Amino acid sequence: MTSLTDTEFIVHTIAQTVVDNEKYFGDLDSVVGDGDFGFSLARGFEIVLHDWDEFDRSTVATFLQKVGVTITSRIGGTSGPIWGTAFLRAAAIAKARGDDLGGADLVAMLRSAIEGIMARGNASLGDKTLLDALAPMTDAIEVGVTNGDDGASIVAAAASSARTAAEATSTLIAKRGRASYTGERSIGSPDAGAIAVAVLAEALAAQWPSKNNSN
Amino acid sequence: MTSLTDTEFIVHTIAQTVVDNEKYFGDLDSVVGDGDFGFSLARGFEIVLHDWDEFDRSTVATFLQKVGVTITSRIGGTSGPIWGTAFLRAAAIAKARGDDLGGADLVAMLRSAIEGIMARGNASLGDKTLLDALAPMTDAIEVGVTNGDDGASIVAAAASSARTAAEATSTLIAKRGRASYTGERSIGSPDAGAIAVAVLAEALAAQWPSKNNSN
Amino acid sequence: MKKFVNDPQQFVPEMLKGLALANPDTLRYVPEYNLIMRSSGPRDDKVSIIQGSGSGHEPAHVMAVGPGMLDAACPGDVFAAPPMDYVYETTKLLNSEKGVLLLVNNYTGDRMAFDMAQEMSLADGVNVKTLFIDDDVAVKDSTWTVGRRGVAGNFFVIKAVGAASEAGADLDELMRIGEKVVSVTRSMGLALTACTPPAKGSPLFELGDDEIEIGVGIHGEPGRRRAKIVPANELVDILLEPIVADLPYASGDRVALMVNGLGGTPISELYLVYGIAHEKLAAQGITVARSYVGEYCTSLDMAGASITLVKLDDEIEELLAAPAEIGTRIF
Amino acid sequence: MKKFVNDPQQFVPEMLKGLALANPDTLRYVPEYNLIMRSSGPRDDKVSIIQGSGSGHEPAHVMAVGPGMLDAACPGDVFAAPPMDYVYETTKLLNSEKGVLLLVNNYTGDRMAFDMAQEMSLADGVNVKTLFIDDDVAVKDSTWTVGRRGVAGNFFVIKAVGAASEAGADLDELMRIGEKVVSVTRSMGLALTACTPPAKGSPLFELGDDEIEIGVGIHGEPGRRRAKIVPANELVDILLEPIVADLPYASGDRVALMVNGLGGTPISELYLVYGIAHEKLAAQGITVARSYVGEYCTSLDMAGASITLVKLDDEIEELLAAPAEIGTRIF
Ligand SMILES: Nc1ncnc2c1ncn2[C@@H]1O[C@H](COP(=O)(O)OP(=O)(O)O)[C@@H](O)[C@H]1O
Ligand SMILES: Nc1ncnc2c1ncn2[C@@H]1O[C@H](COP(=O)(O)OP(=O)(O)O)[C@@H](O)[C@H]1O
Ligand SMILES: [Mg+2]
Ligand SMILES: [Mg+2]
Ligand SMILES: [Mg+2]
Ligand SMILES: [Mg+2]
Repeated sequence: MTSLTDTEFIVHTIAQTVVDNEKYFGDLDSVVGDGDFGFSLARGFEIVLHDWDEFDRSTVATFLQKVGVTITSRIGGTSGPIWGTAFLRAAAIAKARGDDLGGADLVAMLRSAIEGIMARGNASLGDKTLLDALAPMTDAIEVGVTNGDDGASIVAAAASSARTAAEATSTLIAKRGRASYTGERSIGSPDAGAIAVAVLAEALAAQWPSKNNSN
Repeated sequence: MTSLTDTEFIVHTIAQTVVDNEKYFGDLDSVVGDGDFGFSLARGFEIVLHDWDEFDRSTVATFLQKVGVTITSRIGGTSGPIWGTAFLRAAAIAKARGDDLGGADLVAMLRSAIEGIMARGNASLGDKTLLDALAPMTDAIEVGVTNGDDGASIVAAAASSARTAAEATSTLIAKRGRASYTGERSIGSPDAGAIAVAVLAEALAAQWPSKNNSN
Repeated sequence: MKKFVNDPQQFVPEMLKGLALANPDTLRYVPEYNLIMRSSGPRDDKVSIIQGSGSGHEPAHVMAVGPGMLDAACPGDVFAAPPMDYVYETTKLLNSEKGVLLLVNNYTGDRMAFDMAQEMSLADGVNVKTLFIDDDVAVKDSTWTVGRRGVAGNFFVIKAVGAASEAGADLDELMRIGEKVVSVTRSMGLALTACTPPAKGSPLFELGDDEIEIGVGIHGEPGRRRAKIVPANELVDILLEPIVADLPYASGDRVALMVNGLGGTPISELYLVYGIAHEKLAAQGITVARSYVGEYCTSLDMAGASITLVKLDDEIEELLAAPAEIGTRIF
Repeated sequence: MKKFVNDPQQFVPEMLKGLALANPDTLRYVPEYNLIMRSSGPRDDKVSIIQGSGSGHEPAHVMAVGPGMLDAACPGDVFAAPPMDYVYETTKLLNSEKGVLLLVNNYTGDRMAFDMAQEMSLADGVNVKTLFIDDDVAVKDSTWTVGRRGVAGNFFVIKAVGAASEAGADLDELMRIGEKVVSVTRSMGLALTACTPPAKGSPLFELGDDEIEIGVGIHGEPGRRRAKIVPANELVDILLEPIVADLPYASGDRVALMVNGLGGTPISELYLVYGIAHEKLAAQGITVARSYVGEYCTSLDMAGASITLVKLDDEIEELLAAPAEIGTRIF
């Protein structure tokens, strides 16, 4: 069990879950958006799965970078730059920290991804974007890491906090992205990106026990 | 009570009934046609009602002619020429027979209208057009006139025979008009024009008792 | 019904008024006869070309008036041939020393109105001829002796006789050209949805969520048969095969290919259909030399499309390529 | 879903292929980057003008490529901005000594893709500038700091910079002209029905039989508010009043008036709307000097329309009147 295997597990689970949820994610984006979120993500992560064996795995950093580049270059809409940036930022942290990555490094990678998304999308917490699930999830992971919890508990806590936070975006008014054009009508339904984060975290939590058999 | 008053009663009742049934006639024409039958007839007979007081009433013939010209010049679609021709043909017979018209003259006027429609529309009996109600109705009138029945019985018989014949067009395949393009799919619903004839005959029968108070 | 409409009875007049306001220098609207004509009026050195038909087919035919196309269009109400008087008055208004050509899609109502108007105009001394257009292969059976309908193929007739008349052709020559174009033009359409006439306010027929009508005309009347929706490749086969078989069009032919939208289908889908049809024809050795993609002859807001083929010879190709200008334009 | 479509994932590529097949002499389709460009390629004596955006807005923008308009269009999938790489590759392919102008409708996804591509192209030494278009007055509140959206008004920006670039204007001059046109252009749209993206297969929102969405953009997203359908006269007020008040347009102004169909509304209704809008403007002393009626920037098969006004000065009017030629055409 190495950091690379864990990274592969995480990325592969994310990719597969995105592909499996194409329709659901699209429906979420239809409520006050334009319905393409599922399609866009799926077209990119489908290529990640397709090219899976060819990604340079010299280090966790090169691996994440290749994934980030694939996403940035093949996903359109807002999601391409946003999700691509997240992976590229995580790769940069991994590169700086070497290949023996622990819980604290994961938190740093997520924090950097969040900052990257904020910069790229000119978005803040509370703007009703995926950040509103990603940040609380990262907080939960950080608490677990600080407490010395085991992996399974940490990922379970991450999933539950992502879910709670994602659902809570229902009460927010969208200030970024296409949903923001509907103004107050964006209140009452959760943000598609935030729910996607929760779904991905839950998939990771569910598959964590079997992760050593995966790929 | 003169032939002119009777003629006025008949034309006015037809005109008013057409206007009142615009939507119904249009719906009938929607089944295998293009839905404009009610609209077309109503736009023409509406003008007949509007210009009612101005029609030249020197003779029954001039009156029917003016009505026929109004219809021909203002109704579009197949119905303008068809219904206009019917009135013009009736006018021509009235002109030939003078102004003291009896039941036999009415039958002659209807026969001539039927021939006119057949010539104009290149249609035969059984082609699933208004002719398939108009001809049996005329037959019924002729029988009543020959028997010396009173006006009320004749018009009642006319209405009932028009209705029966119109409903029976359901079993026919349309060979003329727009409905014919649907081929066998025209079977199963009655012809819009034929039903219109029945509706008009029924209106005349219903209002016959009060005809001396009409206009 | 959800439409941009005020009083449904004023739908056609208000549309024509808008058309004239958008083309103040080139088009004139004559409300008395519901007609659109070139503001320059008839010319004695040119046969006047008039097309009439029911409304609801826009841009046909009121938006096909202009140099190289029609001199006037004389529309009736939605899906209703114009009243005979309007045709007669239009013919008189457009009278030219070289004569008047009436283009008529082959429908009972239209035939009757134009026949009567032609008779009356001839009696007035107008030199007028009528050309009937009947390109729709969906109407198969000649025992329905009303004959085939005229649909989107009329565009090519208008274009060809329009170009020839600008070049000075006389009335007989225009009849020859028009009849030739009609003889090599075939169309077929299908509907994904029914259309809603403004005065009716509801769809003319009901189609299930997965149903299509094959062989529809342009008046919202049902087609020859109903089927389940299939992928675009197969939809193109449904339209193209009967067309190609009918004339027939054969390997070595050069054709014009039109993919015509029926009113509610976006142009993205029409280009997709065009690409498929183009390649299917190429696979049969038929060369598409001219392409037409867009809305030419519609059925109000009906979603659906028709395909039209014209077999080209040098004369027709040259006439189709000649310049023309009409009310609907992009720039 | 009833559409002319095979595999929804191939919807955009198949449409682009059809477009190129219909315009073999003038357009080139480059499947690797999903782009449509003039087959003549970039010219060193002319700034290359590129517009990108999601697909589903046809004829915008892939069908706006041609002399006097765009040099290339770089569409993403339906309603999704193109991936950054595609924009970058398009920019490199269209590189000209005089530079490259990227026209971008102001949406988050589009901004990000074009910003990143511009950065990368600049690093490669391409002289590239980006102009953002944001003409939609429906997006009222500046506290949603994403700003206004770009909608059908982009046609006028393309037309103006397209004409100026053909005449030899340099990149700074084109930026000046483009920004000027943006500054005097305002739009607003409403939907009668929702649209159905091929990949989704069902309408993006549900509207009741008598409901309309006011202030929609061009991506099928809901608008600012829902209302009951009203007669066309009032629908025009709903669109025109916020537009006129926004710039504002005032008595004495000369304007271009566009009535743009959103994809499923027939041109008859658009001309009806045009007539009403023209007269309402005239009543306020605003002269419509140029008219545009038809589909310019759509939202797939959505029934609905938008109105755009451009305040004219001599320079803009001349650029709009200059000749141009594109893939979609009538003849
Ligand atoms: N400016 C932004 N910054 C960060 N995330 C954003 C931003 N705008 C939108 N998002 C996220 O992206 C999701 C929508 O993605 P997508 O459908 O691909 O975008 P669009 O169709 O609007 O271009 C939203 O649900 C939200 O979570
Ligand atoms: N050739 C014809 N001869 C006589 N009557 C006809 C003919 N064609 C149609 N009709 C009658 O006209 C009715 C339809 O009228 P209308 O809707 O005005 O015609 P369309 O819309 O087909 O032009 C039919 O129901 C039928 O009764
Ligand atoms: Mg989206
Ligand atoms: Mg009818
Ligand atoms: Mg009709
Ligand atoms: Mg999108």
